Amino acid sequence: MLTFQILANGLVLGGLYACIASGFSLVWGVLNVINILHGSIIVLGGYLAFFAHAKLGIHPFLSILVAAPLFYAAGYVLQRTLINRMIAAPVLLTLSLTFGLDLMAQNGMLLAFTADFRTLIIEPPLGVLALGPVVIPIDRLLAMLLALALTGLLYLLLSRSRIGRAVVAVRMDREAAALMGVSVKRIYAVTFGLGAMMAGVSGTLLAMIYPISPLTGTVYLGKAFVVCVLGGLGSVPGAMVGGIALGIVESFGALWFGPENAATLSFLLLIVVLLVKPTGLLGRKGYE
Amino acid sequence: QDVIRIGAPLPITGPLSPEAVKQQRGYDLWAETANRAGGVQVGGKRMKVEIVYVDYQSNTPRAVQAAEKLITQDKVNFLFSPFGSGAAKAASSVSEKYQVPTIAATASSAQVYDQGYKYLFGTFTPNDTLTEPLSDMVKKQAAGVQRVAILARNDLFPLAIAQEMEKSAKKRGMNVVYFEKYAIGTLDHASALSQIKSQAPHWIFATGYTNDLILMRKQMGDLKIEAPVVTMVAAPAYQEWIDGTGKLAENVSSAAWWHPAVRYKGKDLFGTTENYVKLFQAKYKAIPDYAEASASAAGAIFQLAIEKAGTIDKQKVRDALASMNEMTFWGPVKFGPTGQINSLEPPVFQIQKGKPLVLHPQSIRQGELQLGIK
Amino acid sequence: MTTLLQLSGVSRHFGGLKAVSSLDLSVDRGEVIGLIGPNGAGKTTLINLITGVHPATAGTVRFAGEDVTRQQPWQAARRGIARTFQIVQPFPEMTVLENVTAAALFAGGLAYGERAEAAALEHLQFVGLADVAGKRASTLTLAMRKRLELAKGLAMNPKLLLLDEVNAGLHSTEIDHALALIRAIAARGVTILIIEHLMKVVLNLCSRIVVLHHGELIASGDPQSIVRDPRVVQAYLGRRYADASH
Amino acid sequence: MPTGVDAYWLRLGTTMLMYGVLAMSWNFIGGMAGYPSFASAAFFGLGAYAGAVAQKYGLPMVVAWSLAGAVAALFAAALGFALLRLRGHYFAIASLVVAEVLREIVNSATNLTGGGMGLNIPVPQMASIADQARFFYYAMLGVAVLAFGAVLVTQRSRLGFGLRCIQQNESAADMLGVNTTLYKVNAFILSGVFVGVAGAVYASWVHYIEPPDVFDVLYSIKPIVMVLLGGAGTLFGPLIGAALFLSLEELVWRNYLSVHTGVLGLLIVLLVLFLPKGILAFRLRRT
Amino acid sequence: MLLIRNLHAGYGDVPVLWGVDLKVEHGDIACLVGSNGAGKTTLLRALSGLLPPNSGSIVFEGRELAGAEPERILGAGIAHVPEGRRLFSAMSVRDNLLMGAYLRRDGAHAIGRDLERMYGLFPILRERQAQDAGTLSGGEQQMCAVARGLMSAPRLLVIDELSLGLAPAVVDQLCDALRRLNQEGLTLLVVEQDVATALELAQHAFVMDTGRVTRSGSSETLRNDPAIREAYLGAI
Ligand SMILES: Nc1ncnc2c1ncn2[C@@H]1O[C@H](COP(=O)(O)OP(=O)(O)OP(=O)(O)O)[C@@H](O)[C@H]1O
Ligand SMILES: Nc1ncnc2c1ncn2[C@@H]1O[C@H](COP(=O)(O)OP(=O)(O)OP(=O)(O)O)[C@@H](O)[C@H]1O
Ligand SMILES: [Mg+2]
Ligand SMILES: [Mg+2]
Repeated sequence: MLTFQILANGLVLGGLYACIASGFSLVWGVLNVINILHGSIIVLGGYLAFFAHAKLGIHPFLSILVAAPLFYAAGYVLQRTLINRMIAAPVLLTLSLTFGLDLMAQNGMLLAFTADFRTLIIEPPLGVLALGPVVIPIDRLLAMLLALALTGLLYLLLSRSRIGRAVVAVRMDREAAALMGVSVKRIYAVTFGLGAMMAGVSGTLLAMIYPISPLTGTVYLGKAFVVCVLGGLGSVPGAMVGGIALGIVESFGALWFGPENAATLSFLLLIVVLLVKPTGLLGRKGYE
Repeated sequence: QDVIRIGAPLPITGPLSPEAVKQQRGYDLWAETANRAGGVQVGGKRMKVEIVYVDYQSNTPRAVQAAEKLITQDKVNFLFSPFGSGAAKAASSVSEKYQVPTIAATASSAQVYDQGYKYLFGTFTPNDTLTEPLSDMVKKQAAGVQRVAILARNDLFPLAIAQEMEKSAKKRGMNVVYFEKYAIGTLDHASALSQIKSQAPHWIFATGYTNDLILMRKQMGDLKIEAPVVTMVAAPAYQEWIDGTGKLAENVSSAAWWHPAVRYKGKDLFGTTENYVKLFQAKYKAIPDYAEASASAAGAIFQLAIEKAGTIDKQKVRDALASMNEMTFWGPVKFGPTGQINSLEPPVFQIQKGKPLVLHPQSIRQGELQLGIK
Repeated sequence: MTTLLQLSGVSRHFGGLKAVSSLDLSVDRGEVIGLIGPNGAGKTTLINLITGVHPATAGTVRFAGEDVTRQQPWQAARRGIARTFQIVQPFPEMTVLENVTAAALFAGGLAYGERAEAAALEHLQFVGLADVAGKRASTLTLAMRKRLELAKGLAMNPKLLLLDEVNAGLHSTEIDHALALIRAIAARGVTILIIEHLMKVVLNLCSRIVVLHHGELIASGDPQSIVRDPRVVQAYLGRRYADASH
Repeated sequence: MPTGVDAYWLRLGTTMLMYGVLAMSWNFIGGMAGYPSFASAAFFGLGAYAGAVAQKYGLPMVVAWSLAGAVAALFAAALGFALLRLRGHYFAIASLVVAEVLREIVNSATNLTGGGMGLNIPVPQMASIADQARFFYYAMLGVAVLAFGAVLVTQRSRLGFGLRCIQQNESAADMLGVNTTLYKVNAFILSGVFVGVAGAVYASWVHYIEPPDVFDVLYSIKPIVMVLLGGAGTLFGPLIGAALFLSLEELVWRNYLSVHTGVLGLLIVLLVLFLPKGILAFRLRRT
Repeated sequence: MLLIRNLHAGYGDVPVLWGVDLKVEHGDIACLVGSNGAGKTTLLRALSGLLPPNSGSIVFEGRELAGAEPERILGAGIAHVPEGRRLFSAMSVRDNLLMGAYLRRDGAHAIGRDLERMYGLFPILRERQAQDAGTLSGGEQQMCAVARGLMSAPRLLVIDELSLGLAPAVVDQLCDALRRLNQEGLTLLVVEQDVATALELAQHAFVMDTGRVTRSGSSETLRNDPAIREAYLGAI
C-alpha cells in the first residue's frame, strides 16, 4: 500500500518538476542560453500569485491568466534589450550574463519583499482525493495537471506550428534560418518569452504548495538542471519524462535509502543515464 | 573616543538571510534604546554605541574573514558572533586570536564552547535543555506515548536537536521507530511522511527552518497524518510559521530558549520582559521571537559588563562577563566555565487557538499540554 | 604487388538502411583507385568504416595484414591511414599552418617544435596554400579548405590516403593543377583511394575504378570499360555519357 | 612583500591566490580543451576533506596536502574516463552534479568527516598570528606558482596543442591521430590536482570545514567567470580575472551592505556586455 | 530585374569586393564564374543580406535592397542556396523543405504541392524525408539545399556552387529542371565551377576576378573566348 502512495507522491512531484523544467529546457536547447535567472522568475511568479491573493483575493489559478502574458512580455523584452546583444556568444558568456542578472534579481527581491517566507493559504482548502488508502492533495494534483497541460501545449506549439519549426531552425543554424526569412532576433525573443512564461506560470502554481522567499529560486533551478539533462536538452517531452522520472526516483529513493539520500540518488541516476545514453532520455544529437 | 563600536557579521544575503534580519532587528533595538538613554555609562562618562554590520553571504569562511576585517580594519571594541553554531565556532578563533570579547547570540552546541577559549560567551543553553523538559512533560501527561518518529534537516543545529531528542526519548523508555534526515533544499516530504504514517507513531518530532516546517506541516495535513504529540523545532516560535500554516499550527508543540510570554524583572536597560516586548512592538509592529530577543540580550549583556567594568578595556570587560550574575529581561545570566550560559530554563510552548502558550517552566505556565493535532 | 587494404564482407546499416552491404574490396600498394557511384551510394560511409569512425556492422577490414576492424580513428591515423573530409573539418580558429602542423605532429610522428612546423609549411607550399599559412582557417574559401584537407592528409605521412571529393569546387584549369599534385603524391609511393564526381579527375588518375550503388559493388575495372558499362551509365553517369558512348 | 602587511590583506591575498589556482586549473579543461567543466567544487571539496582527514589522523600538514592532490588527481582520472565521453552541456551538468554527490557522501560519512557538524583541523603551532597568516599566504602562493608552471609547460607542449585541436573540432582531431580520450583525461587531471591541493591548504588555513562550504557550487562558477573576465585561453587571463573579480567583489562587499550582490551582478552584466572577450582583449585592442 | 552597382564588401577590415557591377534581366539564367577566392560567395552573401555591404547599391525590381535584413530580401523574392548547404542538421528533410517555405503566405495547399514537386525533382529526398538532414550523404544534402531554396517560390534564385558533390547524372537532371523552371518564369543566378556546364546552362555569364566583375557577355561569346578557355576550361 505504501508503494502506491509513494508512487502517487512521485507522479505528482514529477509533474511539478516537469513544469519547472520545460521553459528552462526550451531556452537552453534553442537559444543555447543556460538561464540562471529561471529560478528567480519562478519565485517572481510566486510573489505575483501571493500578492494577487493577499491583496485582491484572486485565486492562483486565475492569476495564471495574468501571469502568462505578463511574464511572456517581460521575457520578450529582456531578451530583445539585453540578451540578444550576446546572441552568438559562447554558452559560458551568456551563463555569466544571466548569472549576473540573477544576482541582481535576488538582491532586488530581497529588498522589495524581505527574506520572510510568505505562504499562500487557500480558504477553504481544496482537500484531498482519496483513492482507497492512497491520498493525493488536490492542490498538487491540479497544479500538476495544469503544468502537464501547459507543457503539452508548448510541445504542440513547437512541433506543429510554423513558428515552432523556426525556433528549431534557429537553434540549428542561425544564418541559414535568416536565409529562410526567419527574423532571428524575434524568434530568440519569442523563445525567451515562452521560457519566462512557463517559469512565471509554474511559479504561480507552486505558490499554492511551497512557501515563497527570494532565495528559493536556487532550489528550483537545481531541479530544472537535472530534469532537463535527464530528459534531453531542448526536448519538451524530454522535460516531461525527465521530471516524472526524477519525481519517482526521489520518492522511492527517500523510502528505500532515507530522505537525505534521495537527492544524491537522483544525481547518480542522472550520471548513469548519461553514461548509457549521452544525450539524455529523449534528447537528440545536435543539441549539445 | 566616545563611541563603543561592536562588530556584527551577519548573513545578510544567501540562504540564511532571514536570520540576519532578525539578528539585526535585535541588535538595532538595543543600540537605539541605549543611545536614546544617552549611551552606556563607562566610568564617569556616557558613550554612544555603534554597531558595524558586515555581510558574510551565509558563507562560513567569509564570516571568519568578516570577523577579522571588523577587528583589524574597523577596529571594533567587541564582537557579536556570526549566526549559528558552525559560523560562531569558526569565527571564535579570530576573536580569541585578537582577544576581543565576543557574544554568540545564536550558538547552542556545546562544541562551540569546548575549545578552551576565554573570550567567547553565549546566550543559548545546550541543546538538551530544549528536549529534556518537553520529554518529561510528555512522559508525565501522555503516558500512552511510546512510538517516536524523528525527521531532521541534515544541517548543524536541526540535526543536533534531533539527536538530543532521540537520547531524551530513549532515556525515558520510548521507542524511536523512525529517525531520518532530509537534505537541505528538499522540495517534498511526502515519501518520508508516508513512511512515518505507516509506522503509526505517537510522537512526531521534526526539525528544520521555517520553510521546511511549513511545507512539512502542510504535507502532513494532506496525507492525513495524525499523532497525539507533534513537536517542531524551531519554526513554531516564529509568527511566520504560525501564519504560514494557519489552522494546521494548532496543538503543535515546540521549545525555545526564550518566549515573549516569560516574565523576568531585569537590571538591564530593558527592565522587564513586558517592557522589552512593548518596545519591540512599537518599533517593528511584531512580537519578538527568541532569536531577536537573544540579539538584544547580547547587547544588553555587553552593556552590563561594560558598566560594571567601568571601562571598555577588552580584558576588563571579558572579566566582567566571566563573573556576571545578573537578572535580565532574557532571564538570569550567568556564564559557565566554558562561556556558555547555564542559568536559563528554556520554555516549552504549544500553539493553541493560533497563539503560543507557555507550558513550562512552572512559574510562567499559561496552559496545559493538549494532545492530538487537527 | 602486395595487398595494402583488404575489405571482406563489410556492411554498415543505419537503422533499416543498408548504406554498405557485404562489400569485398582489396587495394594494392601503390595503386590509385577511384571510387564512384550515385549520391548516397555509400562511398563516404565506406571511408568512415576504414578509418574507424563508424564500426562495421559485419565483416572485417585488414590493413597491411592487420585486422583493424575495431580501431579508433586516431589509431587509424597513426597506422598510416589518412583521409580528407567531404564536408571539410578544419580547426577554424587556428591558422592554416597550425592546422597542418597538428597533422604532422599527431599522425606524422614528428616531435613538437619547429621541425613539425617546417614540414607543415612544405606541405602547404606543395598544395599552394603557403601564402595563406598565417590566416585563420575559417576565412578560407571552400576550395581552399579542401586543399587544406589535402595538406593535412599529406602531413600525416600516410601509407594510404583516402580523398573524399577534394577537388569539388575547382574549375577545370585548377583541376589540372590538382591532378598534377595528386600524381606527385602517388609517385612518392602513397596508395590513394579517391572519391570524386568529376569524371575528369578519376579518368585521368586512376588505374582502376570501382562503382558503388546502393551499398554494393556493381562494377570494377579500368576507366575505359567503366564509362562504357551500361549499368554505370544508367545508374551514375547519365545522358551525356550515354550519348558519348554511342 | 607581505611582511608588516596587516592580517586582513594577507587573508585577501591568500584568497586571491586560491581563486587564481582555481581559475588557472579550469583553463586546462575549459579553456584549452573546451569542455565546460563545473567540477572545480568537487575537486576543491575532495581535496579539503582529504587533507583534513589525513591531518586528523596525524599526518604532517604538507604530506596531507600532497595526499590531497593525489586523491584529486586519481578521482579526476576515474571521473574523466567516465564523463568526458559526454559532449558540451551534458558534460557540464554531469560535472556539476559530481560535487553534489560528493557533498552528500561526505555529509553521511559522519565517522570520517564529522558530517554536517563540520570538521576541525588542528591549528599549526606557530609563533604568532602574523606568522601563521604569512605561512598560508606563501603556501597558497606555492600552489599558484606550481599551477602557473603547469599552464606554461602545457601550453607549449604537444598536450596543449592537442587540446586546442580538440577544442576546435574533436572529431577532426581524432582523425589526425590525437588520442582524444587520453588528452582530455590528462587535461581533467591537471584541472583537478592543483585545486585539490588548494582545497587542502584552504582547510588547514581556515581550520574548520563543513560540506556545504567546501562543495559550494560557487567554487565551480566563480573561476569560470574569472577566466572569462580575464580572457579565456590566455596565459595571464585567469590570474588577472581572479584578481579583478575578487577586488570588485571585495569593494562592493565593503561599500554596499545590502545591495552588494546586486551591484556585483550589475558589474558582471556590464563586463560581459562590453568586454565579452575579457579584459586582456581590451588591452590588446588599444595597443 | 537585378542591378548591382559599385558594390563594396568585406570581412572586418579585409575588403573582398572592390566595386562589383552586375545586371540580371528578367527570365534570364545568368552564371558567375571565377577563380578560387575571387569573391563570388562574398557577392552572393552581400546580395542576400548575410553580409551587410560597405557601399554600393543593389536594386531588385526597382527596390533598393543594399543593407536590408535577409528576411526582407527573401520577402522581395530573392532566395539564396548558400555554399556549404547549411541544412538544419537535426531536422528532418521534410521540415528543412518546409522551412524554405517559411515566409510564404499562400496556404498549406500550395506549399504541399510544391513539396511534391521537389520530391518529383529529387526522388531520393522523398525516400529520405523523415531522416535528419545532417545524416544525408553529401550529394543528397546538396539536393535538399537546392530544393529548400526553391520552396520559397522565389522570383530570383541564387545558387552557390550548383553542382558541388552531385553525381553527373544528377547534374544533368538538375540543369534540365532549372531550365524548365526558368521557362516557367524563374530567374536564376548561378555560381558554378564547372565552367563548361555553367556556360551550357546559362544565357549570360559574368567572370569575377579579385573582387570585380572583369568580363561579361553571352555564354556563346565567352565560350569562344580563348582567354576564358585557357583560364577556366583547361585541358580537356
Ligand atoms: N548517420 C546516418 N544515419 C542514417 N543514415 C545515414 C547516416 N549516414 C549516412 N546515411 C545514409 O547512408 C547513405 C550513404 O551515405 P554516404 O554518405 O556514404 O553516401 P556517398 O556515397 O558518400 O554519397 P555522396 O556522393 O552524395 O557524398 C545515404 O543515403 C545517407 O543518407
Ligand atoms: N569569414 C571570412 N573572414 C575573412 N575573410 C574571408 C572570410 N570568408 C572569405 N574570406 C576571404 O574572402 C575572399 C573571397 O572569398 P569567397 O568565398 O567570396 O570566394 P569565392 O569566389 O566564393 O571562392 P570559391 O570559388 O573558392 O568558393 C577570400 O580571399 C577569402 O579568404
Ligand atoms: Mg560522400
Ligand atoms: Mg565560394
